[in-house]
Amino acid sequence: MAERIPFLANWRQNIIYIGFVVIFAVFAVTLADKGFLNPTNLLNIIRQTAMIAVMAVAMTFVLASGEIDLSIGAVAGLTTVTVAMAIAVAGPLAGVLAGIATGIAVGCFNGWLTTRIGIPSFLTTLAMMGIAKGVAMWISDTAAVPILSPGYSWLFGGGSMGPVPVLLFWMLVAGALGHFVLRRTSFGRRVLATGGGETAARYSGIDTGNIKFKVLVISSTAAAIAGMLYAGRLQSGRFQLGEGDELSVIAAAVLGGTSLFGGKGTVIGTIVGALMIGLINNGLILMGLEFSQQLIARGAIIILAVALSQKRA
Amino acid sequence: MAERIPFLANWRQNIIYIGFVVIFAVFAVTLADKGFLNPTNLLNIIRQTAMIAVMAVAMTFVLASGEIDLSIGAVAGLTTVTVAMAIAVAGPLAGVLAGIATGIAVGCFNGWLTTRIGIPSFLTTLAMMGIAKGVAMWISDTAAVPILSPGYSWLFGGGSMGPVPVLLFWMLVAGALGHFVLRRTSFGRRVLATGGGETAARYSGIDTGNIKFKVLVISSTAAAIAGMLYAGRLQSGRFQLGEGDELSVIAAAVLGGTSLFGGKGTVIGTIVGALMIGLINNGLILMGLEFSQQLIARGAIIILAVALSQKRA
Amino acid sequence: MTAVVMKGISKAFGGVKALDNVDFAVLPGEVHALLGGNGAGKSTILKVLNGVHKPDAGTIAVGGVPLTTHTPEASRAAGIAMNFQEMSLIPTLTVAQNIYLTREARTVRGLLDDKACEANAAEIFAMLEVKVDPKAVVGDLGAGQKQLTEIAKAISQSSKVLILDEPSTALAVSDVDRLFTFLRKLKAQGVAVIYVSHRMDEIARIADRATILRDGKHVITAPLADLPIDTMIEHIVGKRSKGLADVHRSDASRGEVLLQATNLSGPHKPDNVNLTLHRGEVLGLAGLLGSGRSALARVIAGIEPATKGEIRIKGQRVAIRKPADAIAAGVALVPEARATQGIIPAHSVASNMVLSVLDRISGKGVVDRAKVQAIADDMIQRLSIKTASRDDAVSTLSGGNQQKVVIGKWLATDPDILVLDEPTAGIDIGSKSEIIRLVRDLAAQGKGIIMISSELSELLTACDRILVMADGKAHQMIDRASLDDPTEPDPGHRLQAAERRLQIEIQKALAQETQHG
Amino acid sequence: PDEALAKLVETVLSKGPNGEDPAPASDIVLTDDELAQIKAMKATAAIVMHIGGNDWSQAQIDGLQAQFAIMGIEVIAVTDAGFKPEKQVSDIETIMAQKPSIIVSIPVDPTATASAYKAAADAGVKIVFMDNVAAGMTAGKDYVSVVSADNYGNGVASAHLMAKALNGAGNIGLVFHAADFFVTRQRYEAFKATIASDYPDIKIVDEQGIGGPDFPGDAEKAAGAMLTSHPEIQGIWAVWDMPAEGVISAARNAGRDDLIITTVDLGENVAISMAQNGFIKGLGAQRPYDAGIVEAKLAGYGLLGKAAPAFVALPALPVSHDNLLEAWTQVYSTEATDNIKNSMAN
Ligand SMILES: Nc1ncnc2c1ncn2[C@@H]1O[C@H](COP(=O)(O)OP(=O)(O)OP(=O)(O)O)[C@@H](O)[C@H]1O
Ligand SMILES: Nc1ncnc2c1ncn2[C@@H]1O[C@H](COP(=O)(O)OP(=O)(O)OP(=O)(O)O)[C@@H](O)[C@H]1O
Ligand SMILES: [Mg+2]
Ligand SMILES: [Mg+2]
Repeated sequence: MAERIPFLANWRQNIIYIGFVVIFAVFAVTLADKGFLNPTNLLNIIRQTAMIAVMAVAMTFVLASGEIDLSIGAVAGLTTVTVAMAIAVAGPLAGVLAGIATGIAVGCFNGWLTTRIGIPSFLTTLAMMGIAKGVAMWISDTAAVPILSPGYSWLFGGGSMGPVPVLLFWMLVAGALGHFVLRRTSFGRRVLATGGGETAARYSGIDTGNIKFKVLVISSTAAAIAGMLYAGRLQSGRFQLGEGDELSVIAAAVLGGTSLFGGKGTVIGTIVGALMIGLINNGLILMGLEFSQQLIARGAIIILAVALSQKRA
Repeated sequence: MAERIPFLANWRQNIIYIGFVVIFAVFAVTLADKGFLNPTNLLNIIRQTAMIAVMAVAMTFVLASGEIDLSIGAVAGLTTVTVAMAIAVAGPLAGVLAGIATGIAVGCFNGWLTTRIGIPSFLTTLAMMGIAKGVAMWISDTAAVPILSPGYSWLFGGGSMGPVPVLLFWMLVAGALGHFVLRRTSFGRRVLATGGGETAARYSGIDTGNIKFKVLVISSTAAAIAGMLYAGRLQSGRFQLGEGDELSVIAAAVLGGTSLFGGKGTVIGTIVGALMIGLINNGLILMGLEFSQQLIARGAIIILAVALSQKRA
Repeated sequence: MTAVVMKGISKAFGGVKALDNVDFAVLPGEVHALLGGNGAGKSTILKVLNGVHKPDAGTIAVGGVPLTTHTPEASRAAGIAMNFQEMSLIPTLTVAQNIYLTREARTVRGLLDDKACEANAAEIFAMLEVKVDPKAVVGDLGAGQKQLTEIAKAISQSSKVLILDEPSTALAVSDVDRLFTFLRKLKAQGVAVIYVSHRMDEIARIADRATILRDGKHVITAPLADLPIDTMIEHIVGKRSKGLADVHRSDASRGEVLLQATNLSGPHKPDNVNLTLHRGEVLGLAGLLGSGRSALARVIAGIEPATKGEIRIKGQRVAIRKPADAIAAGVALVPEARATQGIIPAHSVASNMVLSVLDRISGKGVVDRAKVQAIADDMIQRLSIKTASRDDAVSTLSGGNQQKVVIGKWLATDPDILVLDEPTAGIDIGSKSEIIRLVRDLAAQGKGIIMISSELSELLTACDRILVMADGKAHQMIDRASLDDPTEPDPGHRLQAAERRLQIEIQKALAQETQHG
Repeated sequence: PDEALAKLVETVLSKGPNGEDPAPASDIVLTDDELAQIKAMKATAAIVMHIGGNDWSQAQIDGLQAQFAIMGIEVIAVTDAGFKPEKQVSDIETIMAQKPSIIVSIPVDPTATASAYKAAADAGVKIVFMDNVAAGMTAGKDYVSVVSADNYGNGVASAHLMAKALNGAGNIGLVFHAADFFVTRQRYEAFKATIASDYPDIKIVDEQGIGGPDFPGDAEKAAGAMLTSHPEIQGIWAVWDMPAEGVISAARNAGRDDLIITTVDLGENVAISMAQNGFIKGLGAQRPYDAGIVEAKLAGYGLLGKAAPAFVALPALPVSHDNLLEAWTQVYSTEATDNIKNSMAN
């Protein structure tokens, strides 16, 4: 009983989960004959959500610390290209290293500009979005770079163990790790404190600049991993991959209850938010709606789901 | 003397203006032989910036009040379609009314969801972005709707008085009005107070919900006006017009010194920010850079310009 | 061996010289009072000691070891713990998480252990005999509970030097007593305590020595025995005064009923409160933390609209659903939490000052800048606010001066009914008398004033009647005069006696409440 | 140029993905018998587009739906990848949950999307491609056929039309698509190659890529800059009609009423400009509606197991003021809109 009170007391916060279940149930009933409940289809939703989810976990940290990262989509795209080119030249291992290095390098640059030079992260990462995309286009000459390593493709997004796609594991690992770090480590607590009240956090002895730097590096690295997954899944690198993902990623986090103003965030909520977006996309396509109708329905469903989770005046 | 101290004391804030002048000077020298200083070219910059500037003036209010509006690009697109369709059916005046009505209707919906239902404006306007785009695609059947009223096209974006494009007037009017309202009216002060400290503003008797509502309506209406200008300039309505403008618009405001966290904003800075983006775009194209190189250079220039305007630790 | 030696400390913010070559030394096992008027530089020197600010000049040694890096971490490593005047809590975290921020309890695997932190926090609160829920989110707490959390955060660190910068502005006397008991224990263990307060009675009770600053300069350091209270005030204010006892109370002439509340209840508190406020009188609300005084004020001011009961103003029934309604009806509230409810820190003094009177100073929606300047300058002068210019951000003012801005903002509305919730929190002894005098003057001009204060001497000085509250309910309306012993000739002693009597009434009310509850 | 243009209408210049010669659309026919057989199958089809929201996509979809209706095939989904390869892969995966018999699709990126198409083919779905084929797939085995709108030919057409309007000599600029996308790249290459080989007196003095998503806006900026730095430019080629609208706006701003613009794709706005004898002097039109019909028929071939040519192409259609109205009917199978007709009249 005592254990249940928090859930009941916060039921309006938790309704994002209820909202997810309701949408799922509605689709399950109305789209039963279109194969919605088909395991392959459900796994498809996972596949299509995994990259967004991985980036959104990191975004939860960024937003919780009071910053934002708009460059992730472009960084994912750039990473697909660097990975594909490195694999072509020096094999899969080099590809993985190149991918991670891309993420860390961009993250350090973002972090340095934001915390040392003092450019608001919105501008830093917006500028970086253009730079990363430009570099990706330039080095690949805007063409797709094929990846011919089956091992790489299997591990990064393409493979499955029996019916279960490898992407599910990536998503689960990112979610579990993120949740654990945010809730149970002192780093996570410092991230929340930095975003909740930067001055107070500094007074309490937290090096808030350092925290923000790290968070931006984490975000870029997660974007690079998402890029590696894109590359593995599509067996190629191309600058457009991941383009525009930043909005879906931020939306997933905000849907899950993370505040854009910092200090609040939950990784589980974020994952559910990402899955909700994937679920809606999937269901609307199965419904056979036109693209324009899909756009309208998606907006309406998001508003409805969130409206239910808000306190009335 | 006493008058000059504020400028000197805030010189780092004012360096966005200096940055603008420096970039302009660099282009003027290096691109002299490519016609950069050619009056037509300078007026082209104005033409290409006007819509962004109009929306960015309103965005300054939105950000200053602590909210955000991501739907403006899509609303501009939707407006081009409603205007074009109304003109086709009932003439230019009906078109103008339809355009304004579109903006006000969307704004009221955004405002209602944000202030009464309590959905964060990020989500409200993100959802609205999809809905507006979907509606625009749907009613136009994704096709362009031609506008064959020369009068409308002249007034809204296409015309010029002698060499001076009508768009310049639109931009100047929006800027002057915005500056005046934000700095000199009680409404402007209430907007800043709402974003600067919502609780304190509420305790002071400011109906912060009402302020945010109004600000979101203003923003959508400005987006509708920008849409009308797009429609007039391209003599047609098309759902893609304005797509993605929200990022440029927010960037213009942030470049000009408006804070994403509310409570701070200057319309003049915003206009200069918008012009700076237009200036950079124009100069880079004249330079004959490839598209990918333009992206990189644009990012780098923005970072440089802002870095110079920041206090070092 | 000295615990802290600061030599030749200077610190300037832009053109403002907050500290000018100040020496400051504290011994182990003493409670050292740091005194001075608003903006004297107390918080600044303590922030320098704590590593938040870097001194422009001067040296610091803690326990004989020079402190060369100026960061909060370095200071903490040297054994310094500090309670900040501007609440340094993170509103989105819980009480326990705030108390142990960066020092969280760990499980055997090295993970955060919130349960253990909560248990430890509960222990600290139990020791202070106060009720604060360690699991509550700080943003939801009232000012008093926040202050207790802040104190708990400072004392939970076993430190050699404990700095308390105005820890008691929102605390009741009984809470302060228990804090003092604890401080004496620490003192016995050899901890050096630096204590800042504008409440002179507290200083007299706890401090061993005192250092007084004025305008950023060191004035005197002496044992308390050598500093009688009027000398102390003279050093602080720069002129002779007896403090509150100096304020002359003439009898109020009560006029018509301005405000009448019938069976008024709010969302949490108050609970079925009845009261009447007349023109020309000051009505005090007395009670302990959580007694519902602030809640009652919020209901009257429309922040939390009443759930039951009615409010009549000048006999007219009014529906106060939002703050604007209250302002329109002539009610103004000076709120208790200045940082969040009172000011917009990043905005200028002038902008803050006119926030509630925008309509009055604008014609057709355009703000008259001359009027803005006139109001700001008038208030700066009237309340002697120490600021370089009216265009400076409020966040750059000292705590007490920020509070004066809040008061100024509400004076500018020129209300009929003024509700003051801890109006003098953080205001120095000189200005405090001024403000009480101002309150009396306003009443004499025919306004009705409700005043909440945890400092009983202040209530007794300002008020004509005092309503004692406990747990949201109104208990007893006491006539101020009935608390006075007419046979006592010395005004200082008379005030002290009245304070004790009021204290007893408050305790009685609480006892009754716990019996019922 | 006139002869060259006349010849274009007959011949297809594009080659198949493996260099196959194109089969004409008229070769693709279904007998009544076959039609009945297909109807009996109660087959389903999905249309997987690269990007929606233009006349070309809409006409393709209209053609497909019209023909599928005749064949008694239900269209269960139409998706729009918004030019994003990963979205297209997701779309294909999602659609596969409904087990369609047929997918008609244009790949955003032949490399990146290949595995998704292969998975669909392996699941037994009959695939008909538009314009381009996913990498590593074999006609007849992995997919039925590919129907091309002869983008190369349209590029050639727009080059000849440009030359005609310039009387064979002058300076021009190009606004191209700055991405490695098969369709737009073909046009660009064709245009350049034709100018280089056939018209030595026409010089390309400037070219500028655009990236979108605001293609009209980007094109306007690019063209505006071109006209500034190269005032001697007499003509500008735009890679499709949407950028061409931006170029029109730039020409208007620069007061260059004499500017010649040619492009590819017959959208309504450019048609109006052509009708008014405005900036657009000609364009190469694809026949998306017809292509849709052929694709649907080829899907029928797939269902029946009937041998289909690996590569079917519809010839380019050069359009100018003179043949605008007939061309519109050929392209869209409807009469030109009133807007166009009224503009013609004036
Ligand atoms: N961050 C800052 N920027 C500019 N000026 C500042 C800043 N902090 C403090 N000051 C100035 O330094 C002076 C001393 O302030 P301080 O806060 O130390 O006063 P104090 O003695 O603690 O006063 P109070 O009793 O009101 O809390 C004041 O004039 C104040 O305006
Ligand atoms: N939104 C809320 N939800 C739950 N509890 C609340 C809420 N707002 C206030 N409270 C509780 O009500 C009390 C308000 O405290 P506060 O000190 O502000 O007012 P008070 O009860 O009037 O006490 P005081 O007499 O000391 O002013 C606190 O105990 C707080 O926890
Ligand atoms: Mg202080
Ligand atoms: Mg209180």
